Amino acid sequence: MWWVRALLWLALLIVLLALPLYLEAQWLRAGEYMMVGAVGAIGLTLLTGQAGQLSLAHAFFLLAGGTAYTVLAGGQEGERNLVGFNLPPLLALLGAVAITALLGIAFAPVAGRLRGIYLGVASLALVFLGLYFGQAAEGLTGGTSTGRAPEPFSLFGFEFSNEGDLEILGVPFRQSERVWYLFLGLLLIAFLLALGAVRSRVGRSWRAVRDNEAAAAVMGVSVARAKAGAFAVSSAYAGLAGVMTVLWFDILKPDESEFGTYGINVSIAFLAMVIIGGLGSVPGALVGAVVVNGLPQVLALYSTKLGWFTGTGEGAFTPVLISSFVYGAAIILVVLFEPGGLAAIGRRIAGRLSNPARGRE
Amino acid sequence: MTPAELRVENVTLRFGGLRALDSVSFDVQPGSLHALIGPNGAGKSSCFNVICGLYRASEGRVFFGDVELTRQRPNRLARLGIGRSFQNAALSSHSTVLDNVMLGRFALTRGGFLECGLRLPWITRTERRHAERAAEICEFLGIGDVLHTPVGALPYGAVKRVDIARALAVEPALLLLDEPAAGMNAAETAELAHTIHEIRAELGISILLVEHDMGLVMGIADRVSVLDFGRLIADGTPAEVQADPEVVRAYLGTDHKENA
Amino acid sequence: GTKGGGGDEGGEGAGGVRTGVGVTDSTITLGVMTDQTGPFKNLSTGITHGNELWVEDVNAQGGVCDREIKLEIVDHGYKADTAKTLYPQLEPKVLGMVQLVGSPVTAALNSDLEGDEMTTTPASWSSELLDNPYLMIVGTTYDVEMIDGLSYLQEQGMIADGDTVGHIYIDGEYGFNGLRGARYYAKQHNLKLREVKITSSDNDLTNVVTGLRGQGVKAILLTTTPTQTGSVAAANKALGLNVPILGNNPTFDPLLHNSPAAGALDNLYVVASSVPFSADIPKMQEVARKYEEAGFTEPPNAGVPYGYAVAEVWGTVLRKACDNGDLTRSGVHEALQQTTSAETGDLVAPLDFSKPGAPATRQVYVAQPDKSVPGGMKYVKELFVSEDAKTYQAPHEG
Amino acid sequence: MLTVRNLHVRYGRSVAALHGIDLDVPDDGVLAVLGSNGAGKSTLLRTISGTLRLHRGTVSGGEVRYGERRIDRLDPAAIVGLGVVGVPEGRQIFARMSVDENLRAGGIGARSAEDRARARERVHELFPVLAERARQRAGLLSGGEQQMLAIGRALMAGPKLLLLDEPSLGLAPKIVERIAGIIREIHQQGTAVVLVEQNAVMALQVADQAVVLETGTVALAGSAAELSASEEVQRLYLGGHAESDTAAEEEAALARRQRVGARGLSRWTG
Amino acid sequence: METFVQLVVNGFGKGAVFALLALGFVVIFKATEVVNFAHGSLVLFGGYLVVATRETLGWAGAAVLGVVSAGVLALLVERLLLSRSRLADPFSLALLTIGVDVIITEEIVRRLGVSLPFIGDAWDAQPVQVGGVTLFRTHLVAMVVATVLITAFFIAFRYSNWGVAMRAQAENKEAAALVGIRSSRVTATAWLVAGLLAGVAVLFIATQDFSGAGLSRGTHSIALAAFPAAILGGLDSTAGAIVGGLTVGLVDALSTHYVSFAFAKSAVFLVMLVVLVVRPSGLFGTRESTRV
Ligand SMILES: Nc1ncnc2c1ncn2[C@@H]1O[C@H](COP(=O)(O)OP(=O)(O)OP(=O)(O)O)[C@@H](O)[C@H]1O
Ligand SMILES: Nc1ncnc2c1ncn2[C@@H]1O[C@H](COP(=O)(O)OP(=O)(O)OP(=O)(O)O)[C@@H](O)[C@H]1O
Ligand SMILES: [Mg+2]
Ligand SMILES: [Mg+2]
Repeated sequence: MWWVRALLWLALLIVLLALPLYLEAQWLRAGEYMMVGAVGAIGLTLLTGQAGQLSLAHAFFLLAGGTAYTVLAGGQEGERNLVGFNLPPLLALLGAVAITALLGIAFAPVAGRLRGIYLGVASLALVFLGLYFGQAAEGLTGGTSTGRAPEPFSLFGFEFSNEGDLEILGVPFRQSERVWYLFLGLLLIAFLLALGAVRSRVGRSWRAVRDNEAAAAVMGVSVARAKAGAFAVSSAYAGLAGVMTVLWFDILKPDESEFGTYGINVSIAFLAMVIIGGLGSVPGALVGAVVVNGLPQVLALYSTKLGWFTGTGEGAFTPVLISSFVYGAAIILVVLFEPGGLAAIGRRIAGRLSNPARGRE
Repeated sequence: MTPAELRVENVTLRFGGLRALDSVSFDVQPGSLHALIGPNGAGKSSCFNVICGLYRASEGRVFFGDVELTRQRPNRLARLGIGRSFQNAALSSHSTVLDNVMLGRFALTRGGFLECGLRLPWITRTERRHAERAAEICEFLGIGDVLHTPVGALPYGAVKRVDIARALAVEPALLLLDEPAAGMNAAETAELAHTIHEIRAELGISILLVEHDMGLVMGIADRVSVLDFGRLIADGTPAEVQADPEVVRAYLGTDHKENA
Repeated sequence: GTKGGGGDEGGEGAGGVRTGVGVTDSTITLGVMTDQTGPFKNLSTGITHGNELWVEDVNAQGGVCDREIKLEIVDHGYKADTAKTLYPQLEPKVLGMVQLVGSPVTAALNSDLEGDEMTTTPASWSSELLDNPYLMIVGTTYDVEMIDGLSYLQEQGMIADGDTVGHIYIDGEYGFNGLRGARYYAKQHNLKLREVKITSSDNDLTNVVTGLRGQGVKAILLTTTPTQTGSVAAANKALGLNVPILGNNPTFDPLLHNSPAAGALDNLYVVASSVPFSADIPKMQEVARKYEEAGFTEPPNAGVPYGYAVAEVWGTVLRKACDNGDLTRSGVHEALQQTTSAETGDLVAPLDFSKPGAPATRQVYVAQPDKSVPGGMKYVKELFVSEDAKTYQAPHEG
Repeated sequence: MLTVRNLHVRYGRSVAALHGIDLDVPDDGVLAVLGSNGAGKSTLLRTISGTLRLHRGTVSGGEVRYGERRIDRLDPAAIVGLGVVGVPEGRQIFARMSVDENLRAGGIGARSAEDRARARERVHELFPVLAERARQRAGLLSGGEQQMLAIGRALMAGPKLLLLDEPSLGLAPKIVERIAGIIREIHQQGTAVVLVEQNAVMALQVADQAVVLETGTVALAGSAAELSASEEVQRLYLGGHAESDTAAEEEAALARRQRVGARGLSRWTG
Repeated sequence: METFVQLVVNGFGKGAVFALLALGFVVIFKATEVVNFAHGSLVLFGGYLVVATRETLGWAGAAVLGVVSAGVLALLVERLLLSRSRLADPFSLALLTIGVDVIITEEIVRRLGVSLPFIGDAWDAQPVQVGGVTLFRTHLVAMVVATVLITAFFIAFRYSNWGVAMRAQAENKEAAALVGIRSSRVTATAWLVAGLLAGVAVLFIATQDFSGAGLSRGTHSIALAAFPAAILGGLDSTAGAIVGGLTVGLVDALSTHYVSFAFAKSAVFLVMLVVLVVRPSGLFGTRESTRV
């Protein structure tokens, strides 16, 4: 019954394609933010779920990717000593992905020596280094004081911004609508690539290394290379998510403290997405991203719309606070009742649809 | 692949003060079924680990044909045509049987993240072909009906067979089996003996076997090497070895006739 | 059908005034994007209450342009991502924003604000922001505060040309802008400036002060959070350094009087262009009385008069726009640039918004902590401008 | 006296591993449990020792009693407290702890420090290698040494009923003999034993009673001698061991072919 | 020189508190292999109760109450949540603690409102001068308390079965159950103890001398800053907690002055990274080693 599943995916895709015609800009923004999360989460689920390497460095690669894009696509600004290469945005995006992949490989020798939580905390070091360089390397990032505006993305002359008039079915296509399609495209590519890799020898080598390095080696897998490969792929995903982040914010602004757009909280949020979705599951990562990145946004939008939690003043239950509670509770509930993550539920449903579970995991 | 000769030459392996292997030498003739036996802790698995490059020999060398194995990285082994099963199975328990066995095909296939991710036509084609072969191997070992079951849910005996299937999936010229019959009853052991026979007969490969089930060893081995405390104490045909008083003392024990 | 189809492009409203987004015949809606959950909730809450008090007052007097003023308040919890999605929801409802808290938030929304011609008052006084003509900074900027403050110290004989002084600043828009002022003054007066960059989340500055003591500083300048100010003051005393400490407006919070650092605040001088809650001026006393009557539970801070003053300025601008017959966003922007003297009853120095890129005022007060007065600070010097501040050129000026 | 009545056990929702097992092990008895892979032998021991829950298994019917106490609802530690101690399948030593610490952990359930010291002495006597390697990381021991450690660890608690799940797994013939001796000895000192074994020769030698499990039910039961003589046990569990007995082997191979309908394996031609 | 001495003194003083925090991580990790991300919220909770009750109970009474309640809360978290998901791996459980952490922290920060209460009344901001060096009383008391507690733990781990039982059941629940270890009791005790330690730690953290700030979200972040301390020493080592804590304190103090404040945090992590590259399980941690 594979075609049932294929039809469901297709239906989802069509809905996603049609949404910009119906949703207001703020909802599109929220959706785009979920897509940013999804791309990053797919990367992390490959690294942590498939290859068994716990990483809290995701936020660092996000910053690296965002910075790389901004620098590659941006212009030289003498007055502020900003470095820029004026590359076409597509090239800059690919460059950013490549650069973050290389950074991932550079960290791989360290990562290769460490295991479990030791690797997790060690990778946290990158986030702090990122914080430091974001502040120190003002020529690249623009510094924490003002940040730096990224070149809007454009493809063959078509700008993903408010430039030019475009109207489809009576709906003016402005930045929010255009960026939606850009992100959807990027997510689709990221998703399919990951799915393909997981089901092939590459994914198999990652899982082998995760479960038993010696056995993996004897079967012909170079453990160091497989680990480095997973790190590179995962950082490339994070780098792409970083590019999307700066495009979404319309600004690259390094954080002022370790809690921010590229801080530990973000690394932890990615981890939460991956676990909520089910470690190692690529579709699960999508669901995780919707929950973690989407929930606060949607809750905030809804509550102001419906006039919930309008308390001001001290000790009020604001939407931001409520969404933190829901986020926390979601994590607890998933681990309590479905340690395999939401993907396990999905798999059970799918299992009922089509009998023999396909060899995956 | 015509099997080459495996030569273990004066291999010594030290762990701190402990000599797990003490200047051990023996040859595995092409196409033969060679058993390596000895008491617990004698160094049999360690010897396998040296051959596979998982342990670095402190002294001595191991050759497979012209290739010096002791200078190879472990992941080269599969490409040289050496497959191995493990004493503790060492499988991915969450993954399915087929997925575990397909790992054995790793060295026989190509393609990195992008090629596999894009599912280029040639990737899918080879993937399918290799999956068919993996299924065939599983079928041969009697685990064809659990291809899509996670290994963790299988009983011990089936798990051991998955491990052997994975080793066979490498398409080895030399197969190293570490206690394949452990945890099997007499009938299952006999079945396994037959399977091993068949593997050698039909594939024409060499097999090096570590096993404590003397019925199995003496029944099918062409030649037997005996280790004790890391030293080689006997090397010969099953009959010779069984008669060796040193081997009886160190390994078989007095009433082995009935017991074995 | 799709969401497309006829946006209201504005038009002629009641009283012959052109209107647009956020304005109906009976109401004018202004936005507040604030932090009620995150690290800046103290100050933000004060500002919001100040805004609310003014709205009550003005509506009691019949509103502006025959319309009632309404506030649309949303909390972003100091999270730029939340703010970024909330903004498009808020944007179609409001004429402008009387409050926008958080420098990462302001940065993330900067281009949207410019694109939507949304006149906005950020709760930030960095002159770096002035390159966006739609940002209305009520009060002087951090750099100017520092220059005025340093000249006060020198005038009082606490520092002299050629001295070494330390400046502890938070990395980011706020700290860096203060540092800009300190650097300028140091250059004019040959001071040796020891710069220490810190992050907003690290509060224990004992080691920093230990270091400054080793370098023999004669004064410590701060562009920090109130908590960090407390740490510096405490360490200044504990380590026996005992030099004057100069901080600008956001460095002080009356809560410091309840902290262990309370006994070490006597060396602290605060420069600001808006008055402390305790200020002895009629308008402030009126606001303070109203604050009490409104029954807010939070202890008041300098955010309250500031929030009130900002709203007052908005009142001035809106009335001008009304007089011009144009209550659209561009009308408001135009009115803002025509505002050469916004009066706030001395809650804030008189303001002049007609020179884009330049601070609206360069006058400051100097105050010192005093536990006995409400608001926790008392004046030591009335509004003044130093010579150096007059000649200083802000980054986007001219 | 251990009594098992009409025991049903499931794993998760779908796998029924035991359906209706009945067993008795007297306080001075040794019961051998035979059966092929997946018959439910380990499941039986897990149920008695209370560790079933750790495998997501549940008792869906019947009961297990030790003496007067019903123990199928007790937690494992309480069961150990009653003197029922198990050696799990596949060793499960504490790999990261030293050999000595493993034994110490085994002694936690012991009554007194004296008992503990005596037990340790005895374990060292039985398995000298454990004394030699006292400080070594247990995970680095050879497979057989780990098995010895697992048995030694259980003995540290001074059991009254010992549950052994394939103790001879991976042990050299000489050691298997020794284990058989140990079981006899333990038994003589008044400890009852439930012995799950693939090595039927050894198991039937030391046991006085025996059962054969097949797919979750008791297929055969009786005294060890009776079972040794039964044809089916001969064929399936004792048969293939004689070196020359290729007939049994052939038969088994034939059975396999019929079972899986497999062809042989041909060479891979790429 | 004077500056250097003062910095070292400051560093060790803070290090003592980091060691206490690190010990909290170590106890739970030893017993369950779970990294407790909720430690920061336990710290906050203990502190909050001190603040909430000191008007009525007096400082000492409130302090005792705070410490005990933090312990009880930890115990509840273990009993009500973690023990119910026994089949989840340590990894997922660590994530579960993140969920717990978010909820407790947000609620307490909400309750604190705009106040930033300090709670080291008995010793805070009363420095002692010795020669040219300022000794902060908070640091001194913390050092004494940390030394006493950590020594006690060291002895308990070494000479009682508690330590063995902990590690055994952390490594293999089934095998531990089979030797009669009540793993639920061991884990519950570990959590209780970790909670108590968190409660003690906050008495030093929410002070002018240590963190420069009262009870607030920042208090919570500081508990996170003890992470590198625990890792650097080795997550399952008591001695590691001390060495890790002191190292973090010292590196932080020295790099603040000699490199830059902004770099200090990175410096702590860099030192940790270097240690890990050389010793992948921290200075005193048990090495992972497996064989086939
Ligand atoms: N990585 C290691 N570190 C330390 N000692 C080791 C290591 N690997 C093996 N040993 C020791 O070397 C000796 C030989 O072990 P090995 O596993 O080779 O024995 P074996 O012959 O396979 O025994 P068995 O039949 O019980 O599996 C044992 O005493 C073991 O403790
Ligand atoms: N954790 C588990 N989850 C699901 N099914 C299980 C689990 N453990 C065992 N089973 C199933 O229960 C049945 C009985 O298994 P059990 O392990 O008791 O067999 P056994 O007789 O001990 O076999 P072996 O000789 O291979 O050890 C088998 O079909 C097995 O697949
Ligand atoms: Mg072995
Ligand atoms: Mg079993």
